[in-house]
Amino acid sequence: MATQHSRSAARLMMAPAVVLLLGWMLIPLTMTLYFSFKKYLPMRGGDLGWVGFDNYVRFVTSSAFWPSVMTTLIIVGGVLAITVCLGIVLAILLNQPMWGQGFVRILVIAPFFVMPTVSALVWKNMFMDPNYGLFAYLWEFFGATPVQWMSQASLTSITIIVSWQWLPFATLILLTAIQSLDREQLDAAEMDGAPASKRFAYITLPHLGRAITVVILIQTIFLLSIFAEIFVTTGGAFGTKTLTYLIFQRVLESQNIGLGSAGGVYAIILANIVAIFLMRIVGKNLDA
Amino acid sequence: MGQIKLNQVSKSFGDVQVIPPLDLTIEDGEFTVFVGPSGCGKSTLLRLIAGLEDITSGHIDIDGTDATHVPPAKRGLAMVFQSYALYPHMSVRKNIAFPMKMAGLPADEQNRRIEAAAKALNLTDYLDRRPGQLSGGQRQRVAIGRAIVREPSAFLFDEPLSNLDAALRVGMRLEISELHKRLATTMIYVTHDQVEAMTMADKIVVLRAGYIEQVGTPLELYYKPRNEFVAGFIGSPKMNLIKGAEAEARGAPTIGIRPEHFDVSTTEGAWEGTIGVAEHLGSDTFLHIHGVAGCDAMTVRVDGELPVKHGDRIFLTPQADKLHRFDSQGLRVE
Amino acid sequence: MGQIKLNQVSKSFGDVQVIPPLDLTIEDGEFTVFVGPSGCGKSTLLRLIAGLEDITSGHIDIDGTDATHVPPAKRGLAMVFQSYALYPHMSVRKNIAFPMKMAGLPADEQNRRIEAAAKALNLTDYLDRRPGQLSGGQRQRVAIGRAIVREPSAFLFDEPLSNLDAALRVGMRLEISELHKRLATTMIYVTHDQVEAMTMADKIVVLRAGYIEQVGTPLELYYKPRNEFVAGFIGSPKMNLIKGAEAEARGAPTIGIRPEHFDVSTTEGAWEGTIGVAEHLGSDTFLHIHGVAGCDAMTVRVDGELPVKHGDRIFLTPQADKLHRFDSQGLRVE
Amino acid sequence: ETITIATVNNGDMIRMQGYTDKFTEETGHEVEWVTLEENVLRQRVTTDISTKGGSFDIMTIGMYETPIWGANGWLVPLDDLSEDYDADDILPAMAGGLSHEGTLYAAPFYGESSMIMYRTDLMEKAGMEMPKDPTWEFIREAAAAMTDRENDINGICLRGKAGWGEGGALITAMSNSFGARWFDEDWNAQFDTEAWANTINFYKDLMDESGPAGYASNGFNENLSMFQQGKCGMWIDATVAASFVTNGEDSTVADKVGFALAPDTGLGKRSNWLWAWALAIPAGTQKEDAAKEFIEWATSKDYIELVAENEGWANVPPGARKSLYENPEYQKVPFAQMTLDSILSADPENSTVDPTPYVGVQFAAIPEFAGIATDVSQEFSAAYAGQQTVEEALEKAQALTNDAMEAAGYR
Amino acid sequence: MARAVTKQRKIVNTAIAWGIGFLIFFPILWTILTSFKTEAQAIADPPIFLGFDWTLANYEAVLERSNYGRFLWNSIIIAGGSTVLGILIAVPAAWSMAFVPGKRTKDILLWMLSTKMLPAVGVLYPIYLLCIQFGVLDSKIALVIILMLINLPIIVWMLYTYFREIPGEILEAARMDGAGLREEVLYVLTPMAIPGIASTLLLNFILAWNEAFWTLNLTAAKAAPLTAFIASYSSPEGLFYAKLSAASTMAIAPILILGWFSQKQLVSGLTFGAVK
Ligand SMILES: Nc1ncnc2c1ncn2[C@@H]1O[C@H](COP(=O)(O)OP(=O)(O)OP(=O)(O)O)[C@@H](O)[C@H]1O
Ligand SMILES: Nc1ncnc2c1ncn2[C@@H]1O[C@H](COP(=O)(O)OP(=O)(O)OP(=O)(O)O)[C@@H](O)[C@H]1O
Ligand SMILES: [Mg+2]
Ligand SMILES: [Mg+2]
Repeated sequence: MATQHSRSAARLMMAPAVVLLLGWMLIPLTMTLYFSFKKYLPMRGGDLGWVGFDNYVRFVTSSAFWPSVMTTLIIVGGVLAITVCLGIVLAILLNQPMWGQGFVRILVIAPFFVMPTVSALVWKNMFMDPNYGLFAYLWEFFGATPVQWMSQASLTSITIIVSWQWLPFATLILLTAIQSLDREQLDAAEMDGAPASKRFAYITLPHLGRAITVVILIQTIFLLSIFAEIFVTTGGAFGTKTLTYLIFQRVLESQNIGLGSAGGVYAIILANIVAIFLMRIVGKNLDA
Repeated sequence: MGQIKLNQVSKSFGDVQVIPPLDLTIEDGEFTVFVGPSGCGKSTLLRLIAGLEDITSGHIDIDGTDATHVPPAKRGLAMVFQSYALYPHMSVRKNIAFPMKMAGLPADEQNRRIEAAAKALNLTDYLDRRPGQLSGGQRQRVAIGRAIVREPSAFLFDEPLSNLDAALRVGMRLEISELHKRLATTMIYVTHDQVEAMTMADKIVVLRAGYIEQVGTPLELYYKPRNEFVAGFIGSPKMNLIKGAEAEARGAPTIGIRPEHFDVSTTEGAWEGTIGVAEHLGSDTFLHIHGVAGCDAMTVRVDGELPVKHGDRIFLTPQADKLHRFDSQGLRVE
Repeated sequence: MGQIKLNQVSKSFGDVQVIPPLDLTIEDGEFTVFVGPSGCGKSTLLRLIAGLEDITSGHIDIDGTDATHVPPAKRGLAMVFQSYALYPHMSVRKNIAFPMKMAGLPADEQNRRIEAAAKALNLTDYLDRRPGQLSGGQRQRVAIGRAIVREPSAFLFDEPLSNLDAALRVGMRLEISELHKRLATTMIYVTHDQVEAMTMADKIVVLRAGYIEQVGTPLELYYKPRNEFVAGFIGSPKMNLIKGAEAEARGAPTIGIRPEHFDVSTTEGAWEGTIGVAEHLGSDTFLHIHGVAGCDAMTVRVDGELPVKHGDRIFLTPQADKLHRFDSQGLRVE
Repeated sequence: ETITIATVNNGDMIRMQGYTDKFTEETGHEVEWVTLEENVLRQRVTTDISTKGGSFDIMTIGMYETPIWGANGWLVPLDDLSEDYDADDILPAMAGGLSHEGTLYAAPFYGESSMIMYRTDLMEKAGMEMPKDPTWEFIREAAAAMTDRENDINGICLRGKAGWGEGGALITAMSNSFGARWFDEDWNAQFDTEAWANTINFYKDLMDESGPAGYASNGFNENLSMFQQGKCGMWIDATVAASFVTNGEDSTVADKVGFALAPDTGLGKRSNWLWAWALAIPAGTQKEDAAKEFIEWATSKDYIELVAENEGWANVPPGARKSLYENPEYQKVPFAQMTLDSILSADPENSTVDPTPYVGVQFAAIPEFAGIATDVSQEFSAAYAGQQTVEEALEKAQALTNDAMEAAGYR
Repeated sequence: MARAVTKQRKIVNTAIAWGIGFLIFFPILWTILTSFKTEAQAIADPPIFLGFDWTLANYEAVLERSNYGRFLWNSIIIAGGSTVLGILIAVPAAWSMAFVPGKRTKDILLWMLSTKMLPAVGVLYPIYLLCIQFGVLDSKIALVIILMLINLPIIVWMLYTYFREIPGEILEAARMDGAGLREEVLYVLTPMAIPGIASTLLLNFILAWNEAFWTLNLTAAKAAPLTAFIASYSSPEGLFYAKLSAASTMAIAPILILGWFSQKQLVSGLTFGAVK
């Protein structure tokens, strides 16, 4: 499959995608880099000259920086943990013989179609509101004091909301993976004397390894940049300020483009550290 | 120890009865082969014995005790699957150790058995590889190794060689035969390849659509097939079946004659035909002959080289004592 | 028309030379089989001829004109792939029509050829099915049909039968042979199954690691293998190779004797051994014999049934005129 | 011509959209509405105007943005409005807050201050009487007295939600009455002062005693709903809320609401803010004339009458025009006078006890304020929710404010 | 399917699965239910599940207030356009990667994916300026292009994983049969990859439909899709749960219905090469 002819054709056919993405990456990135070395305050006249690394220093030394990195990692990690674990459980459940499997799948897949803004609004107002939310009624019904989700369990709340949105994705990929497990392997393990729990631990789970890495990779890419959920629910208060959100505040609320751009560069670096780390794993998995 | 007895065992999937009630006894130490066309229920029968499927009615005795409701792992049987069903993420060593680990055997005993199995199966150098890094034949041996270490009272094989290429298949066939000779354990072996059945079996069970057509030693089936189905199924190339006048002349509505039971001449004989394709293997010559009355395409096998070619005329004389006669129901007539 | 000539053709993948420079001429109308163990470069060679890979050096002439840089579609060759490579989303008719559509043939001509090919290949009833709804053998026939309608100057087959089961393989082998007889078009056929090579070829090219070991007719290779490799590769079961005193006594460091060239006796003979596994096929008996000096495992084939079994002592006498002699480099000595 | 208007999604604006056809009928100009939630709107219009994006012909902005943008020359001056329009009729407090150096840059659609809304029945039950101008001490006592946890009644509901326009506005206005200020004359942050500590501590104590659960994330909307459902004894918030709580359709307590001026501590400043949602025209728009026509129409006396005619006087956009409060019909509205009094008592130029370098009551009209105040109010909210102590919150607020001011080059 | 599953077991499975499915779906169901309540019933204590006065008033209010049809149409154009454009660009690229892999292929693929990590807020300003420069602010074309670029890596990756499952021999067969590159892609590859392409289309349509940052920030009146529609309901004066629910329902209904109808394709294709 590799004649000279087809190789040059391949290069040609790849060109549009590569050039476009290169442009999409380089042009804004260059502009962001450019701004990041400037004192750029649109509210006060715009470009106020070069400032070297001032913005970078200011951004990391700000008291909000490290907490925001932590918050980002906690949310990403939390959502990944929840979606992968529950995803596995759900995938196994859905793989059991039952009536109306298709219908259940329709129910389970639904959150994936909901706009992040809408789901954040719905959860925040109709479920997690300490006065009118359904959870408050539920807690009161059982005689407990309603949890003030958005203020006292803010990170948990956001993690729950985001997990709800991404659970279908994880479940579906894991379900497809489970269904691809060679039936004979399970039979063999059963013959070998492994009870159901051990069949899961020794056969099913390792089989899912690849799917789990892919779920983690794709979700991480999306989770690193969650924004709407925070914007709508807490507006960054109560320790829910992620790096993305911090940049948003610098750029749009403080109108400090230089500082925000420096933050953007940090975010890109963080994202790429995570990405390289993940892609190592997936990259390896891709050929395997 | 490893006598297996099926009493009126039947199996239905939903409304479809795949195995009608059936009796079968497999003696201890016997090498039994289930053979039959695809979809006839061989695998199902094997899985019923293994306990991987529930039987719909009847009961299964293993070594004289009722095992119908015993879970697979407790039946003392080991199974080798068509796809090998190796655990892809475990090394060969771990694969082989798995059943022992599940049984909670002490580590040194595990190692002892692994080493022994690896030695017997020529796997010692590959113990630390993953199945993905092995060739087909090696994988097959790992699967057998995994079965051996459990020291089961019987082995079940489901078409274990069908994923291997011709040369390897011959080699592995021998290895399994030798294993049987050495272990003298009951083995049940499923295949649809009649050569495997003939060469390996002590006893062949020919199945068709869930029914047992004939049970017997390979040579019994070769010499005395109970019906046309068995006659056609056992022996390669297939037995030639001749109907019509030539058959009537020999005392039956249908007569059968195996390709190797002809006297061939370029000058004279009972029947005359034209050579379609002549296959010269050196050791044998296979002739595919058209134009013989009562049989569209007659296959003839001649030992050694016969210098004939496409389009030549040829004369055949069936060896009278090797003729098989079948009645109009296809049943053997003596 | 369909003479193909390779002049000093070589192929490297990166730094690895898979095919060292090689000359080969395939005559018009010839049925040439490339045979050799897995990975020896058979497919690569075929793909070089097809134009699916660029050759690293040398040039290829087709019908006397240099085709080295001609794209695959323009070489006038048709190829049948191991996986059939049918277009799953097209009906059989569309599959067969595809090359003609690409060539821009008028619709009625297309239909004429499709009907003809379908009739020749027994596909008429399946023209509107999708490949997914066909059996393996039928798919194979569609692939051949797709090749035929192009009326190519040569057909290339890459292990076309390896995905079929034993019985079907025999049938399709015959069909392809008959096709060749009928069309008399050049065919190049890749296989690693020596039976296919022997039965189908006009000329066999035996490859090892990209080198041509021997070119000749099947019987030439059977009777006069040029070296031990060819001797071992051609013929089934494999030729027995004997080294040591017994060989020296017969005038060479190594002697070869095919399984079918023994006189076997239970009482007396040149060599004595113990039967390991005895395979009783009815038509033949294969004996795997241990303990013969100079050869660990000797395979012997006896016509018909020989009532011996595992553990019996047996005596063998090689037929002197059927002996092959090899020097210490493994080359044939006359 | 078709003009594009970015606007906030509150009730009065939505109502105005309903009358768009009337405008089109009168002038022949079509109107495209971009209605956004307040935070999104602010982000959207700010980006657009600072990059000269030109997506909008009219923007709905507040008292905070107008002077800053006007100073930058980003807005079209509204100094040539027609005679009929009667620009002098605009309440001086409003006109002042929407001008830069005496030039009006945005026309107020409605204006508001804040005041106390309280439940007369609960006040009576508690045996107390609300003065016209209570002190915070009184409020605290009254709140404690009205609180009835059994029946889900909280003595007082106040904003605690993070965001400079939410809880930030309340606490800043409140701090004014406690003698606090954001910056001293040299732009040094003042969160290390006792006045701020008093403010926050008082707020937190008050709310912990008598406020609703989860007040740290309550904003205007949440409090409004609770008050309407009778869950609040008192509520200090925007004067426009008065029309909602007295509207029998949505409010269960419509006939039991009294009003009073926002409290003080006797230092001379009350804790009421001043705000207006106003319409402004970004400089550079191609449709300046049509835009002006619209603004004149929407903020005119006629529009007020149009609404009054169709929806009743209680629902007209309040707080923008003097003439409205002189209208005898409007004077019948129960909260009219109190609203006017509240507006009149707020002075953006001079909002704090100690002098400041900035203008604005509940904000400082400098570009950096929004960003800083959002961060600061988040720290406060975290303290309300008990995630950190008041001292910690103030310390952080102090640090981050000075930090940002330094970054912006004030210090 | 190992042993025949007992009826009880199946009943238990079904009950648990339906229960969990219901729980997961509940927030959406609750939103839909609430959209038919009056505002007072929406926040009633205790909550009312079904026994309320069903009303369409909220929908009427929402429809009266904003031009839903236009938002919907914009959403369809933007999501559809960006997806289709993305596929058109991605198919050739994925073809190259899957069938003419080079040493760099994997790196290029992962690099493409890494462009997705660019934090949108960090580059809002540059992009906004660019849009002004090209005069495409508040135009569908800008969003089509930007969303296409955002999703392109995912599209390429998905297609790549499907294409890799297509045996190269079939394309070679086409080549032998005289098909040029164009015919090969058009007549053989694309039809064979239809399920994969459909699934890619769907997934990216959903992602584009739900994208809320760029669609909100780069539009005003003309090009605003449903994400902007919902942004005008998120917190008006007062807690209008019922109206919010109605608006939410209207914003998600089209994609939800589309998703349900096509979930088979979506699910069967959603593997990202995670399953072999
Ligand atoms: N789980 C199942 N549900 C329904 N029908 C089944 C099931 N398993 C097998 N069958 C049917 O039972 C019959 C026998 O199947 P079985 O697998 O035993 O055949 P086989 O003889 O092993 O064939 P092969 O040689 O192809 O492996 C077939 O008709 C098959 O379709
Ligand atoms: N695209 C490729 N890149 C690198 N090496 C290759 C490539 N294709 C084939 N090879 C190598 O070239 C050698 C010959 O391969 P080829 O496929 O021709 O063998 P073959 O004789 O057809 O084997 P088989 O019988 O298994 O099909 C092998 O060692 C193989 O690994
Ligand atoms: Mg089977
Ligand atoms: Mg090959």
